Amino acid sequence: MSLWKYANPVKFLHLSERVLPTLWVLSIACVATGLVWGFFFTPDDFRQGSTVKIIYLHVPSALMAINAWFMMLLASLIWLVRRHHVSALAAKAAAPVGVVMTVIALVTGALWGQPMWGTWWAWDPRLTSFLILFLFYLGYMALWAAIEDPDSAADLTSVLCLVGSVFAVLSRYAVNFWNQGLHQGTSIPVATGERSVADVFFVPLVIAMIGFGLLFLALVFYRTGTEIRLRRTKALLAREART
Amino acid sequence: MKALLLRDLRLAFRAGGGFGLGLAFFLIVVMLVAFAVGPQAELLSRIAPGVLWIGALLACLLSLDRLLALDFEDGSLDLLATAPLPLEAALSVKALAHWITTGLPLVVVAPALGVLLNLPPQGFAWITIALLVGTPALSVIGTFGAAITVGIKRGGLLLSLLVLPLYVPTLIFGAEVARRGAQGMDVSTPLLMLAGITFGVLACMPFASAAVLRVNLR
Amino acid sequence: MMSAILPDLGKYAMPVLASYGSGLILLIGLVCVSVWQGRKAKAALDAVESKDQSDA
Amino acid sequence: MTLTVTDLTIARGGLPVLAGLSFAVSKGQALILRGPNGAGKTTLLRTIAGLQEPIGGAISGAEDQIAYAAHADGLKAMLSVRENLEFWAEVFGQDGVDAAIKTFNLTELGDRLAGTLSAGQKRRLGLARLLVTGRPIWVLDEPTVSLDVASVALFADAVRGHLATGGMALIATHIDLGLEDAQVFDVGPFAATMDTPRGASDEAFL
Repeated sequence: MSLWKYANPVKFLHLSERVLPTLWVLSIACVATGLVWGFFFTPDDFRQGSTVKIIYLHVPSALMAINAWFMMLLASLIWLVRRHHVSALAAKAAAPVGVVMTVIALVTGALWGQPMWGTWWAWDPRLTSFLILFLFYLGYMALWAAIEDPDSAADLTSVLCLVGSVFAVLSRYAVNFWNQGLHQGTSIPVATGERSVADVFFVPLVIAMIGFGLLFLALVFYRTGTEIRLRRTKALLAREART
Repeated sequence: MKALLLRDLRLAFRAGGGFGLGLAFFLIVVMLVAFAVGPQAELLSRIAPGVLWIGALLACLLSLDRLLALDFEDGSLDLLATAPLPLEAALSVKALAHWITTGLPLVVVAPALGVLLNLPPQGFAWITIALLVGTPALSVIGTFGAAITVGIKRGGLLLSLLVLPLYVPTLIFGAEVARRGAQGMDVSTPLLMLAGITFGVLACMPFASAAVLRVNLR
Repeated sequence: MMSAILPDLGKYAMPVLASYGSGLILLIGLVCVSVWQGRKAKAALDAVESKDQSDA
Repeated sequence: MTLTVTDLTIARGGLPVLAGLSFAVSKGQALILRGPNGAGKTTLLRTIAGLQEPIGGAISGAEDQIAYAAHADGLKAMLSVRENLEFWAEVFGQDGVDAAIKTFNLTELGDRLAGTLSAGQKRRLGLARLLVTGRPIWVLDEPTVSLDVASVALFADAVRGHLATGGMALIATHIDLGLEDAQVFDVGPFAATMDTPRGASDEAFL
């Protein structure tokens, strides 16, 4: 029960003011360590050469692109069930972070794909799924931006997030099926986190992943605070206009 | 419910030109694609299933923004929401009316346009079946999009942005059925998936649509 | 000159550098935009709140 | 059967507009709502009609009993007068289209498309819709807009007839309809104040 008390905007602001400095420092330290370690102090892969260094950006950002959507889904459900305003605003705050993560994953993926597969873009199921996820993020944010009344916007975007999640999963299966159906047996060597990655690459990768996770948290905390302040400003102005 | 269906159909015929507009649009898309990719019969026959699906998708999208917006502007939706008919049922009926005026005619003429695109003979039955099974899902999903954007001025573009990604699974499985059918391959898996999506969407989507419409009406 | 700082990236220098460049730019951009928006929101709220107090 | 409103607080756009409203309307009674523009009459009527949620208090006796008519009449320009009414009659599972057309003096316009009617004629058609709903409680928002004197009298007669058969009416209007024993309810004193508590979504941020 105690966790719900942070659903109160004021309490949430106090909490975020307390934890944010630590979170910022930790996350930036982790991201920097992971990336610097990965960039300067890891050997080249015998097959992929130095492009393997891209993994320290690509995998963490892809991970957070998906997790950001999960977090939005959770926050949307909490808003629909318990009507906590902070929850709705947190979902709104997370979307742009998710978009940037998706874009990083796509761009680094393309830059990695070019030397490895000989093409910037392949309609590989995983890449395609990210493109679809990107579109879902855009639609979600556009809907937030289009609706004036904050409560209606929260309701509509929450339902959209729910419906979108179902269709995102469906699309994932559909895309898998589609590509397999097209070119039987072509497998593109996409590095999938720890499985194919040796220990020398693994430690900095984990640090980068933790760093991206913390950075996501810090950004969402901070941006939720921003949304709360904007909302409070609006509420105060509306009250003034009434009297 | 019958009354609402008849009213929507009657309005579509009197004001919207009925079947005509969607079909003309469908024809134009097919023709433009042929112009764009060149007249090679072999190439056209290979992309025919996909072109027909894209045409169906766009023709369906074209009329979506009027699906609820007109009823919203003249107050009919408020009155329908206070009528004994559940809003879920009303939206299902409106989706059905939309399908009858846009989806069904496309299903009927798709084989004819298949001829223009050199669709292989064994593909005709499958493109028709794929469209018949898949287009109801397009209308129902589109109704959700229309319900979510109904209060927004100039919501047309937003509607496309919201709805088109939701069309991805239907498009993939639908086009796959048509393509495999045209190549004489086994279509059972994509056809089952396509039917599954359509039935799932028919069963669940009206609740989501009604929920968002209620939000937009308050 | 650059080679003194950067590790030897071999023939793949371009994609690796471009990845890190674009990734970092996007991340830093996101943080900067967030902070800028946050500052603006805070300032706007402070303005409204102080006006509220002087009214009361 | 009574429509009872108890301690109702309603909000528009996230801010409370009316608070602590209580009234009751029973069979055969009409209640006229008065109040300045923006006082929240429309919001009140929409809340009672079930189109939006109150943020406090309770409404009883309204469920599935209400025929609502607002500024927009919900008419289809491309359907004839008769077709418009037939549609709503069927939706509400009623008949009586002919009677409704006669009551509002629309007989000669029966086959005209609704889109070709004048504003006052459209309004009459919109009000005729009430008769084919078969619902006992009429909730009307400014029903006399764009009606001439004769039509207002027609409308008042229709309301009287409705009340005589045990119906009820809740009407927001500025003009005197000449309804003999209608109660008048002024919403002015119930305007929400700075310290109206609870519920409205902005509240959480103040």
